[in-house]
Amino acid sequence: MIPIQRTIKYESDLDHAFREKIMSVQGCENIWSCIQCGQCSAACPLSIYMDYTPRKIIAMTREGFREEVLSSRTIWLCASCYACAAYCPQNVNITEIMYALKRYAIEEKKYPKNFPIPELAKAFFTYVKTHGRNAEFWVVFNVWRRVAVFKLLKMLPLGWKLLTRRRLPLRRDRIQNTRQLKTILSNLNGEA
Amino acid sequence: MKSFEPKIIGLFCNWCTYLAADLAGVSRMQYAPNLRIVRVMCSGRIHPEHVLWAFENGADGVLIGGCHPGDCHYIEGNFKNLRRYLLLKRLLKQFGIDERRLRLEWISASEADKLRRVVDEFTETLRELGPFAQEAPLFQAAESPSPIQKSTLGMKEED
Amino acid sequence: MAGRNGDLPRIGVYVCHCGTNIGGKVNVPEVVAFARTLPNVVVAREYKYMCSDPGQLLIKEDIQKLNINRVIVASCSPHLHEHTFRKATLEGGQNPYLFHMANIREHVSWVTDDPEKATEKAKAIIEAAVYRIQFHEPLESKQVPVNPDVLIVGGGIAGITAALTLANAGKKVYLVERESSIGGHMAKFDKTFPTLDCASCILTPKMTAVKDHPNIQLITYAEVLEVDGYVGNFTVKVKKKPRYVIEDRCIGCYVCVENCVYKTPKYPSEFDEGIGLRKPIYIPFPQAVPLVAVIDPETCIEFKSGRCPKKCQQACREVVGRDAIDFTQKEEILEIQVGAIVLATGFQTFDASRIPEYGYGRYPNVYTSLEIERLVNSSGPTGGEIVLRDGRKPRSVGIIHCVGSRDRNFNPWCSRVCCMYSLKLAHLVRERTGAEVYNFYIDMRTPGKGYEEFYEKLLHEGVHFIRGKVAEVTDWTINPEEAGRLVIRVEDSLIGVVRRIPVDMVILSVGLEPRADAEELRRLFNISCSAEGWFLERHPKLAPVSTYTDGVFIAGACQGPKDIPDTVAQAGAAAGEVLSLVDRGFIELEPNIAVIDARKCSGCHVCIALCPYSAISFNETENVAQINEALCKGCGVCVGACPSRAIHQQLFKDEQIMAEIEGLLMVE
Amino acid sequence: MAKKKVGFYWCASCGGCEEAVVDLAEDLLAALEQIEIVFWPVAMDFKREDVEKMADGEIFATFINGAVRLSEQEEIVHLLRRKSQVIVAFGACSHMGGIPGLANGVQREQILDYYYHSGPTVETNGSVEPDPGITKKEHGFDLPEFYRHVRALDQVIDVDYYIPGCAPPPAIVKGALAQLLAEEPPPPGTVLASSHALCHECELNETKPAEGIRIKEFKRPHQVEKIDPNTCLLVQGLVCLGPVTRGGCGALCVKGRMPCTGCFGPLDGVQDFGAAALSFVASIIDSNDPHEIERILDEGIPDPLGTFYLYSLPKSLLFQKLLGRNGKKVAESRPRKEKVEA
Amino acid sequence: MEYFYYPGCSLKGTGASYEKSLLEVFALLGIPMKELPDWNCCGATSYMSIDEEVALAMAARNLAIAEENGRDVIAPCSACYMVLRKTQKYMKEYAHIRQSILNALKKAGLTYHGDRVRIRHPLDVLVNDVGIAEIRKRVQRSLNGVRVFPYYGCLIVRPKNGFDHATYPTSMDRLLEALGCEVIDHPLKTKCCGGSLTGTLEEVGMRLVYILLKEAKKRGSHAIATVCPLCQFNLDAYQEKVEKIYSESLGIPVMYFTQLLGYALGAEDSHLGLEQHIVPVQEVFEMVR
Repeated sequence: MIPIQRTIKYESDLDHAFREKIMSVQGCENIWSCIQCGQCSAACPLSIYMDYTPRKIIAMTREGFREEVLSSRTIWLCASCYACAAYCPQNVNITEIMYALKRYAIEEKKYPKNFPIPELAKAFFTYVKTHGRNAEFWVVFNVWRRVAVFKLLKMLPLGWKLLTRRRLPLRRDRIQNTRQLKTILSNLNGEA
Repeated sequence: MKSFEPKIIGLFCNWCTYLAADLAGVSRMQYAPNLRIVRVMCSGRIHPEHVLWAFENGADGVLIGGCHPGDCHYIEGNFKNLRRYLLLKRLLKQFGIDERRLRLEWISASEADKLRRVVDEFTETLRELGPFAQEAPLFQAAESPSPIQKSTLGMKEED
Repeated sequence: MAGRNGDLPRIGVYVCHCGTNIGGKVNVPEVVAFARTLPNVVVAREYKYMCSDPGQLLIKEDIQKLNINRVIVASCSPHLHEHTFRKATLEGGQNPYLFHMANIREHVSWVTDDPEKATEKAKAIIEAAVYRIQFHEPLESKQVPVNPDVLIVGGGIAGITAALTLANAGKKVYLVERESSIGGHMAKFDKTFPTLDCASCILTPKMTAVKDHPNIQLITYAEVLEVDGYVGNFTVKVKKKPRYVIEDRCIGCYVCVENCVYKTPKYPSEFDEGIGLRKPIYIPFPQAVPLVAVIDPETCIEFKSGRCPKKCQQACREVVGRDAIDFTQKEEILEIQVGAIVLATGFQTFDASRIPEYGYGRYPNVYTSLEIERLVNSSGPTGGEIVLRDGRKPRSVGIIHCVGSRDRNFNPWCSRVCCMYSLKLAHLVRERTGAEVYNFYIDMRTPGKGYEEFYEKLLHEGVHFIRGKVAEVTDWTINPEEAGRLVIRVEDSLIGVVRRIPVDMVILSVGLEPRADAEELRRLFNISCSAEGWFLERHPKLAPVSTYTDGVFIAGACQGPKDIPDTVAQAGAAAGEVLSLVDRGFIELEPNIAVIDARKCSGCHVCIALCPYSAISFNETENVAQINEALCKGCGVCVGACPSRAIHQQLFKDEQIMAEIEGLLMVE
Repeated sequence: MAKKKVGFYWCASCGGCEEAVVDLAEDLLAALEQIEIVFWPVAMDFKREDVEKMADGEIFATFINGAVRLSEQEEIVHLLRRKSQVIVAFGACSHMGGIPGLANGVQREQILDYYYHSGPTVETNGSVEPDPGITKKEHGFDLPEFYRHVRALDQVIDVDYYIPGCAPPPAIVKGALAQLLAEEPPPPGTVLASSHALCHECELNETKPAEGIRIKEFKRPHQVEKIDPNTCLLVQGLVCLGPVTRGGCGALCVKGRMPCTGCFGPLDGVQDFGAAALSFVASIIDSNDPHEIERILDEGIPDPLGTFYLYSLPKSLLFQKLLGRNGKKVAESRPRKEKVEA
Repeated sequence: MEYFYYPGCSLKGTGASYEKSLLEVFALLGIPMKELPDWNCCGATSYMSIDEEVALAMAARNLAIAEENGRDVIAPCSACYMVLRKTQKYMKEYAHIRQSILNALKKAGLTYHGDRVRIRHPLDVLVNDVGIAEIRKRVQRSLNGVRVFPYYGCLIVRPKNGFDHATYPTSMDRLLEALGCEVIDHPLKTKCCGGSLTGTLEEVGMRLVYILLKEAKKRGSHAIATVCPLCQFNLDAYQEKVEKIYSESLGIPVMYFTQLLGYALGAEDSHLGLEQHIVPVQEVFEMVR
């Protein structure tokens, strides 16, 4: 049997404060200017994989479809190439809006589980915060160790090639003045 | 205490900046209410005395608005104003007055947005500078005329 | 203190609510109560609409019953209603210049958030007016005669319409056109929306009428160089470029063109938007007015090398017997005197190569809409046949709307005609080729008589309408269906899916924008442009064809994007304004001129070089400077420089300005 | 007819104005037939007590030169005001503040410091500074207060007439005396000199070009190799303030081929001499390029304050609120706050 | 003009040959450049998804260090380049960010004024400061006949108003032409290479890589020129995998523009890191040797 679903949206289902929240983020101010022309979606190299096109994400954000937006795959598929922002005729910085939505999704633990993209972001974040620099090997290692260990095996041949071409240093590079970096990061407003 | 609200006298040319102010109104742009506008036909009409008079009567800043170079309704009245303005600025500096209190802007009839920006910016600058009356040490009133001397004269104080 | 006429000032202050425009923000009763406390104020009143008849009557009655001799109206900008209230003051029996206007709408209620601050500011402005008006004195305005001749700049449909209207009313009209023929953009179109009238069928008779009209002097291939003077009496210098063909002798017979050493046309034709070719000597199009050949010195061999056999000249002389070709022709400067000017300089289309993603200039089968207009035109280079550059007929055609319009990266405005002309082109393409036609639009905008009906007609013709702004036109193809064609990538935003649509021809519906030289022209005629660069009208609703420069009017798309019906209507309006100006025969000048008090003048010469109109001269016998009232335009530059305070400007005396400043600063 | 009693007094001045009285030479003797000098500290031995003993208004006219900066000067001019029917401000210093008035361009503390401590010729042990707090009764005197500002005479007391000039030339003084003693003296507030600017009487005025004056470069006298004696100095680029300065001196300086510096002050109706001077000078600069204008000013007018307010700094509009202004002119420009009956 | 070189993490790892060739090219052109002392990660794009302020603060530390020494910074990695510029812009435009970060920097003994150093991409410096004409003069070995597919990737021209057009840049085209290359015009110049998706969502990432490689092949390219370590890595390291997935042989060398430039300027192969590529690149130069 074909499952039938009601898709009507009631005002009480929506979070009209959501758009204000997003608009208050730096870079996301222009949400109101969107004329829903869809050029962002057409310019996006990844929109064809998204559950909602970027244009729809803007419309939904504006109308308070908070749950749908934060749990969508769209925001995680965004590769941050800024094509949408470059094309947008209304100077809506869609990429920054995607970033803001990603942050909220993480904050509210709405992102898809075992989805490697947010995991990569988090692994990267943790590593760099302590070392000051990224070590590509270790970050990737940490992601897949958590998401799907078997993937690591599949990566071995490429890893070996890179290693032999001196393109995959295994050392855990770090900056000298980590204390300074730590002081900076612990004194930001957002940090405790 | 009420925070300091600077008073700005705008000496605006009839054909450009005054119209920009009209346009700002028509476009419902909101800007600092500190500006008070005097209309002159051309910025070239403005005499340094008008500026000094404004300061002397309590203005904290004077904004002269004229047409862009090359756009003057009277060919080059705005340049004549520019010459006086540049020399007057030097004079104010010698008086110990912050030269930012006198500002010349070319604002065309269509540049309502520029007018708004300039007025808001200027108001902000003047807020930082504080009241004109308190600024230059040269103009600080002290004991003069001194009350002691008057009493030794045995005279009634005159107003 | 006593005014000059010896009477004590008795001031009436009238504060306007302007509906809620002022009253909604400014506490009018409080302001009125305040005004009553000001020196010499005899009466202060408020009224809903001061500019209405009952509002004006208040003033007149107070003048008569209360002996009011100074009138202040606190309402809108003097640019709007100063005239109205001066007239009321006059009708009440006082000199109209004993009036002053306090602008508490544009400068207060409309721009101030906080009602309290708005009220304070309004008080200050009224106090300033009260201080100022004590120094007002009765003045006489002067009348100067108006030259009834008219200059029209631009020979498109706007200029043509205005010229014919004025000429039919018996006015002498000079029509200056930059190109070698009048007709403008409209002459290039095949059909006009929504009626699908043939453009040349309705335009050509008008062009001919211009040529034949005894009151119109047509000056083509010419540009305005200099404009001097003022409303009623302009002196205009016009540069007539050499066309190397003597206009009076040429009969437009094409013999010279046929005999040119170039056997076939080689250079892109400007009129055909480069779709067709022309020779170095050419007539832009068969219906050109004047129908006169022109030589392009950039491409003519004679001008490039000086070694052309000059067969054109020979043919003209020997075959036609006109000897109209003159390689030595020089540019000519004409000087004309007119009383009014109409600017109808039109628009230019957006340069599509500014959007590289659309491939214009890179892919040969991407066209601008104007190119397609020539392509579909039966008198165009293909005789109206719609073919690609390689001669193939397109099987599918994409029309992209809003190219360069509604885009803050280029022009933020809606160009207003593109939806309709895109529909027209869609219709013509579909009709003539049977191709699949895709319209890519952001929003369909078809307001206008019969326009929505036209849209509906197109829906029935099986044309695709895809709502989405195209991101790119590309030759990056991914399947056999696309191979060798152009692919349009767009989100079909009504469905929410990204589509790739292969087409053979892309039409870019380029928007309208101010001409590149609009800024130059604006300066020449001393008018203003809006922030976008369109000529600025005096009032968007009430004075759409006037400018802030008296005597200079605007018509057509130089003021903003417009279709043909609106352009023609505006041209008629401009002609009407001109008639009302020149038929009155005189204009009244503001008495804000500078006056020298000979008793105080020391003859120091400082003012003389400052006057931009050479209105000041030195009287050797009296040893004083003197002002020629007729030449003085009232800028006040000399007043600001006079070291002896011997010059004052009426209506803007130092006492008045300084009292106003003082008054503005009285309210805390 | 009884001789009219006349007094002379000097405040902050150089003494040149006293000299100007003596410069009347034999005319002074003629005048003495009509007047009797009852007070003239610089020339004759009168004491303050002598004046105090007089009845109010006993003196017909007192001529006061010099600006007011010391409490002592203020005391005496108030006293003289009471004792005199007419007060005449004599010379540029009492008229407008004069050269001493330039001191208002510097803070009082700086002046004291320079004179008593840091000046290059001062040898100091660090403690010498006049202190009005010290009263040396045993010597029978006390020190006057050194006010923060220099004031023109009419910023201290009401003044009836002004005799301009630094110093007033004999002809002006003579003419002024005659006018004062005439049956119908001029209206109070009159400046007893020409009502036209200097150019009006200047012999070089006719050398100005008919098309007006345009200046590309201002020069100071020492920068000009040779001043052309037959061409208007302003036209030659010298900052001659003749156009803005009241005439009456016969263009003496210009005759000596030095530009007018404005000692006769502004014409009637001009509120601020410096502003008016600045405005006309700036207006005739022949350039529309801000950088070029700046350069012209840099090179030609390095000290606008000193140039335009050489004699009138205390009377500048900017000092008016602080120091007071000529009462007559204030009344003229301010509308009266009177209620009229509706 | 002396510059600071901000390598970013990639040029010390997968982008090693970019670093080598870049340093070589600048040395050959005599442009002094030294590594920014104790630089740290720019904050990178993934960071923005977790905590933007932290990301900006990290970038700001680099800016502050550069400013201390008053030199402009050359950031060859497009992501670093974009993030550093974004940080400058945000610090200028948003008071709350500026205050927070300045305060944090201050606590760590650093200051930042904002307008003293500029962030430059080496392509910008080479094309606009050194100039195409100058480079043309310096060419020792022309790359005549080498058909190059210029690929800019996304971030070097994003967001708008950088040194080249945001969707259809041409700087590298002009530079490569000056070296004698035959430059292929194509519409994919700024199409995303997949970025980090190649490592996370393989099927999507590989498709994006394939699109670029396929188009380069279709247009007869001998090589792809890149300006970003991530683009180079994706197109080079995953080429074999893409060939497998789409059963199509590609074999297109993917080089840094600095390698082509270095070769033309006469650098030794070993100074350009040519051997570090997975798809061999030597044959490109064999064509012109």
